[in-house]
Amino acid sequence: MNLLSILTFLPLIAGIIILVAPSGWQKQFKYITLAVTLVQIAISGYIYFHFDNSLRGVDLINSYQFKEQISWIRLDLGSMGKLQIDYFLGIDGLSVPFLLLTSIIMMVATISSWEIKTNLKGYFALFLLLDTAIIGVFCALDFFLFYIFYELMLLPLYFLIGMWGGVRREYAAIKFFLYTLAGSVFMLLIMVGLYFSVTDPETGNHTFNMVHMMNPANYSGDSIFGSLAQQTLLGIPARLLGFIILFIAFAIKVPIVPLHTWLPDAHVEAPTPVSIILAGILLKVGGYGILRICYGIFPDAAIHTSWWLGLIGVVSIVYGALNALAQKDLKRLIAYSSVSHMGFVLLGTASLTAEGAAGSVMQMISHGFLSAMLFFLVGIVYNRVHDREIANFRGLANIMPQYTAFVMIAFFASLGLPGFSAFIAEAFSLIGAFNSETVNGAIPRWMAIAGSVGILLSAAYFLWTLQRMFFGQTRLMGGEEWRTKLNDLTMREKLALAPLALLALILGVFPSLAFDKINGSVLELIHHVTGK
Amino acid sequence: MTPEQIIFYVFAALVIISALLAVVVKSLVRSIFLFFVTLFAVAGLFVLSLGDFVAVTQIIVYVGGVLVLMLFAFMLSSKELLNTLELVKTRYSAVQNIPAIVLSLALFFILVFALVKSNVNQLDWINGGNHLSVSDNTVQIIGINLMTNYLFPFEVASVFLMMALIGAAHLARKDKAE
Amino acid sequence: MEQHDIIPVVSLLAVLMPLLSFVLCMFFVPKSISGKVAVSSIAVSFIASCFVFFKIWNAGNIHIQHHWFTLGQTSWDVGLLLNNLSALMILLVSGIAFLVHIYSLAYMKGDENIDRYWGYLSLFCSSMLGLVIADNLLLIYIFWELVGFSSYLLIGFWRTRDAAVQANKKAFIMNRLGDLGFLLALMILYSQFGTLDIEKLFGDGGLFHLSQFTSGEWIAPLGHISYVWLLVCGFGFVFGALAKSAQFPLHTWLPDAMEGPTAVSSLIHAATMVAAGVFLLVRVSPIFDSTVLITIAVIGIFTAFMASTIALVQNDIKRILAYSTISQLGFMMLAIGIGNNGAAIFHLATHAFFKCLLFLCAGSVIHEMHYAKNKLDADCDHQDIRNMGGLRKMMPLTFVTMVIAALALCGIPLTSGYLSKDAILISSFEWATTRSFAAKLIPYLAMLTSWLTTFYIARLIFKVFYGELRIQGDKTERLIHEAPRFMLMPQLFLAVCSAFFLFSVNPLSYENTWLLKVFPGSVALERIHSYHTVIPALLNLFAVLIIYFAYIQYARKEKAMFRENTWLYNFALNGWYFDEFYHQAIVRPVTYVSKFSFSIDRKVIDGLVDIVGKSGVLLSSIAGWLDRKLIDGFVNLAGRAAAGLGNFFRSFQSGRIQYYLAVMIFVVLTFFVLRYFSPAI
Amino acid sequence: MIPLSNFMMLSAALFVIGLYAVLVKRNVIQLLIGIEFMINAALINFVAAGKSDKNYMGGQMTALFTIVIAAASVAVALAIILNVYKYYKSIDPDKLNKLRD
Repeated sequence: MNLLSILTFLPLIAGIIILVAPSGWQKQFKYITLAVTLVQIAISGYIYFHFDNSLRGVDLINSYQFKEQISWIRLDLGSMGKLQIDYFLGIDGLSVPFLLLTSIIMMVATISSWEIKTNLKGYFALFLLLDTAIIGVFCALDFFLFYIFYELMLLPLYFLIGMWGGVRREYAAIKFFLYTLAGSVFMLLIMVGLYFSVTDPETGNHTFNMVHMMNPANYSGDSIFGSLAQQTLLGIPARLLGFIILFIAFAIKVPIVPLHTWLPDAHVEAPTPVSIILAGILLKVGGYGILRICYGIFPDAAIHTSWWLGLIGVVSIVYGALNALAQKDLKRLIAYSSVSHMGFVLLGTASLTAEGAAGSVMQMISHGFLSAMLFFLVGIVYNRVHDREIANFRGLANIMPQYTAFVMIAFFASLGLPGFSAFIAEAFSLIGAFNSETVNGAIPRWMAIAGSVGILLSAAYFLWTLQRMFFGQTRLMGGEEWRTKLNDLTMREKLALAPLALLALILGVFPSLAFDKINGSVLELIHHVTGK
Repeated sequence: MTPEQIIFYVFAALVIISALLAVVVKSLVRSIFLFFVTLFAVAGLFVLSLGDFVAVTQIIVYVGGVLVLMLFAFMLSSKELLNTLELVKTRYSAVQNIPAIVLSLALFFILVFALVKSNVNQLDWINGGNHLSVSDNTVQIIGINLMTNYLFPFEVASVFLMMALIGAAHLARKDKAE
Repeated sequence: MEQHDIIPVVSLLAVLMPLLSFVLCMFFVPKSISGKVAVSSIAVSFIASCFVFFKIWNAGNIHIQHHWFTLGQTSWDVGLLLNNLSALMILLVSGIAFLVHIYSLAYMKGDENIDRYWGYLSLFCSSMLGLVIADNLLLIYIFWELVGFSSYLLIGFWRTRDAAVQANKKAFIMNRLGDLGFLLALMILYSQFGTLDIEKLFGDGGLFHLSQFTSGEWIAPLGHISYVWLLVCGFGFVFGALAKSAQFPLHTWLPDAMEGPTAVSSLIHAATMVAAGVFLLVRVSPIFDSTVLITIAVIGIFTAFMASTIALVQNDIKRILAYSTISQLGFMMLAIGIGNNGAAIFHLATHAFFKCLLFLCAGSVIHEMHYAKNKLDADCDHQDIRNMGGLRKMMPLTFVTMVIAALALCGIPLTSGYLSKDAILISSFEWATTRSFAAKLIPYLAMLTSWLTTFYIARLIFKVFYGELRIQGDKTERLIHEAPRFMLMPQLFLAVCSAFFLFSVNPLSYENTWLLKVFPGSVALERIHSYHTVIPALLNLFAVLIIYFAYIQYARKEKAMFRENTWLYNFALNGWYFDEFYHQAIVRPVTYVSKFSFSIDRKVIDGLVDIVGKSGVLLSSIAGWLDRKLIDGFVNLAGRAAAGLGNFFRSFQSGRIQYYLAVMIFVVLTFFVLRYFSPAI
Repeated sequence: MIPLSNFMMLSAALFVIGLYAVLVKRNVIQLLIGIEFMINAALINFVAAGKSDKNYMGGQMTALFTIVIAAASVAVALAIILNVYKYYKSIDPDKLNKLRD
């Protein structure tokens, strides 16, 4: 049985078991989920270390690894040929790190779910469904299958935020759902357009297979997205329009600045474990989508629009950082800092250089660990005193020393202190962005300089928060009652935080752990897009 | 103008004026007497058009029978009706007089128009030979026809009259049953 | 392993020992023995660096590398580069660190989270040592930020004091600002040469020398961009150095950094970290062209002059020394600016010794004053020199060592300071002879600054050690007594190092110091003999006069020569109002812009989304109303019309027979009319 | 000889007057009088036209029968009117509208 399929559908089976199990076993649900996530870590770890670095993957179909291709839907549509949809899973350098990242974040989220008290059965079933959807998104190579998993992700998240969230949870849940759905609906159109333009070389009928969509040979001459036909839709060349629509669909997930307003609301209202998953993995789906689908299927459009992508990246970095500086709520501050850090991802990808792209993938991985850790830390304070206002706390270091130690590690790691993974990621994204003018002229040099201002601003708001909340004399809004409640970290919390901090440190000191896996695919992607 | 035409015009004028007055006058008694005058004028016209037996029948049956009946009905039915009629003008009449007049005149013009269009005098059976002359003994012809050609209507008429008689008697009896 | 392989391993050992002690002190070792662990580790690394120094000095470079990670096509390596500069620096840093560790044993005794202190101090030492021997610029950048981070931790060590917490945030952000420049310079070099390895770039056969500069273009192996980028790269490195060495635009964090323990200030903010900026500039000096050098010189001299004027009026003993550090670093920048790297490094070395000594003595004085203050529980600032006085009788040894250090600072003959300061001054005069008039101004300004230096250090000495103790409360019994043994030993050792013999046999001429012979001046300065005698003589003559003048002024309290609250006095007291200026010009606008952008985010973008939502709702309600009114409307209308019609006709059947007759006749009539008048029927 | 059209013109006028009476009169008896006028108008036509039919005297024979039936009908009508009067206490045709919807 193919490892990827096991990895994908194990949580689903566990979810069904939980649904079927009598609610008397409520206590055991969280342990079942924990077991599932641990098994997932084992599998993805095995996959990660047995991944052959030399195989490149991006647009060469036979160099994908752990492939599983079964014909799933074969309908004879008479005149329109046969409908061919395959159950096609496979991974390459771009998606393998995300598998490991997802399983680790899921494990941490499970540990943080100890705080959930109400209707556990529903919660853990949705949690595992979400887990399946995310792993599926990263492994799917058939566009139809990808779309199914992509939409499947929304449903559990909507309920998780909507039912277990904070005060304005319905508003946040609806806003999140509609925002993402609006993006993905148009993606459906492009998918169908692509389906009708691409023919599978072996079977001769249309196909959803993404890898076939990547090489121009499979496009039939007069098709809508065919590169020779140069068809135009609404005055814009069809391929460029396709790229833009797909980019918008994934940009909403990244999120880029104009389309980001769902993120602070969704994060502030979501319960801690959900916002860990939301920040840890969901934002990466957007970045991964841009790399795999937008850049893979429409490389020519990618070159034309790289300037705009770079600009959006820079704006996201600076705008996100400025907003974070102005926040009063700690969780909202971290949400905006995620927007700013994801701006580096966009800047790196837009540079179309090896350093830039590898830096952006590294940034996604490191941001995954760090933002999960940050949200977990905010969750710790929130569970104890149900308040996240920065102004209400002062001098926490004296009463919660270990907590402060972890917060300092998290803050300094995410503001890019060398020795942690974020520094390597951000430095190489910027170096790639700066370098791109000599290599392929994708984005101008000033964007790298403007982007580096983001590092300074992130230092500013993180240190300012650290100074206001943690240092100085202890003065708490809740006074004596809060002081008793604000006890230091429990073993469980340390168990969740320690791996994340260690991973951020290890990736920072030995980046080769991640870069060796990514290099092959990144070079292939750059070659595929720019031809260099 | 031959004397015949003069008499005709006199009788015609008499008919029209008495009819109009009978209709226009408010009180019932006056209209009944004017009705009486109209009937006599019509009888005169019958005589003028050689229908002397019909004229006589008219006078006897119509004037004697119908008019008298009406007088009785009038007297039995409405003492107070007489005075109420004078007192109050009914709030609304079924049809305003003006539309009735318009309607009647329109009908009159239509009839006249039809008459003129069909120019009846030149009809062949009118000008044909078979014309009644003054000297013929109309009562004899009527008697013969009555017993030969029109025997069936004659019998039916008698049965009809008997039926009417019973009906009227039944209606007008002092009804104890209801 | 034969001779040649041991040295890198030993130098690696020197770097890693403090790191090991950091990990031990922070997590594993109990509080009580953390001090011993830290001191022993720095001792080991000091011995190792001595060994390395004697092996490397004047004996060729060693450069070993190890693969770190490959990214795209380029593979990034991590390695050690041991040449004269790094050997000297590694010795200097570990030596002073060792002394300060011994000093802190006594100074920080009894602090409740002492283990954290030792941990942070070891982290600083390891990152500083790493910085010094790193072989590629990226590694230097990493250690550069780690040094900034550990100084952040140490400044904010007493984290319950708000001033300390403000100071360390400010220090880190300013350093981070400088690091942006450094990063930009890295990016330029990488995009031009594809590597950041110092040896490959600036080594004798290095890539940098292959690039040509023709007609405003910078043609390099990987690409050619406009010449401006070379300037930008140069200025990037300079900007980084300015932040780290607290030079003119980014110097305001150093005086605030005095919130940290004095031992920390002495090690970090006097000798080592601030020197890192100068070290970096010397490391990448080939990249600077003439304009960049000129700016370095100008910034250096301006900072020196500005800092010395501010130091004149400060009352806090540590702030005076902080500003004096800034001023001396200004001199080093000047030396680099005029191309005499050797003089800069020489001054760096001597300055490290006597400035660290000054801080240690100040630390002892503060230690004793603090002790006295607690005994008298007088609530005066124990660091304010106006409360001190007449300590020479109570703390003789500290007095002697401080005077030696002060003499070295002023550059009086027989001290190491004299040699290094004269080196700089004389070469600046030689440099100025060939330059334009404006450039000639610089050496004279340098001379004026050194006189100011003499005055403020004399003021400090006389105020602290002469006259009588001005602290409130009864001063009857002996309050102040000599500093503890552990504090005195380092002071004495440093006093010895401040003398001339450590550097050159002849106390009066700096030419034949062993240190200078190794560093060739990058710009050939022909030697004008006359300067070598006239300038030192002139300089010292006035210096002695100033000392005497200060003696009258402060020791014997003749008459207050300077009025206190003149405009100039306040201007200097508040550090030329730079702090307020930065706060108004940068901090407030940035926070304002961020609030503004957040309000935009909330109102405009969120507003837009909500408007879309509301308009959706509005549209649906309109559609609902429309649906009700129009479509239903028609249906009801038809119903009502039928009813209306029905009513209308119903009135016909009103039971009035005459009415019926009229209608019948009307119908017959219309039939006849149609029959006759309309041809159709 | 008086042409037939004169007689017809006269009968038309009489018919119209009778019609007017039927439409306007508030009293049922006057209404009957109107009906009688209309019948007489018809008689005039019959007799005037019957003049030219020597053999069968159709015109005059019909006239006779009409007079007879008219008389019978008036008798029945008046009996009805009496009953109506007893019931309605009025013989104004407008009041007699029980048959209204």
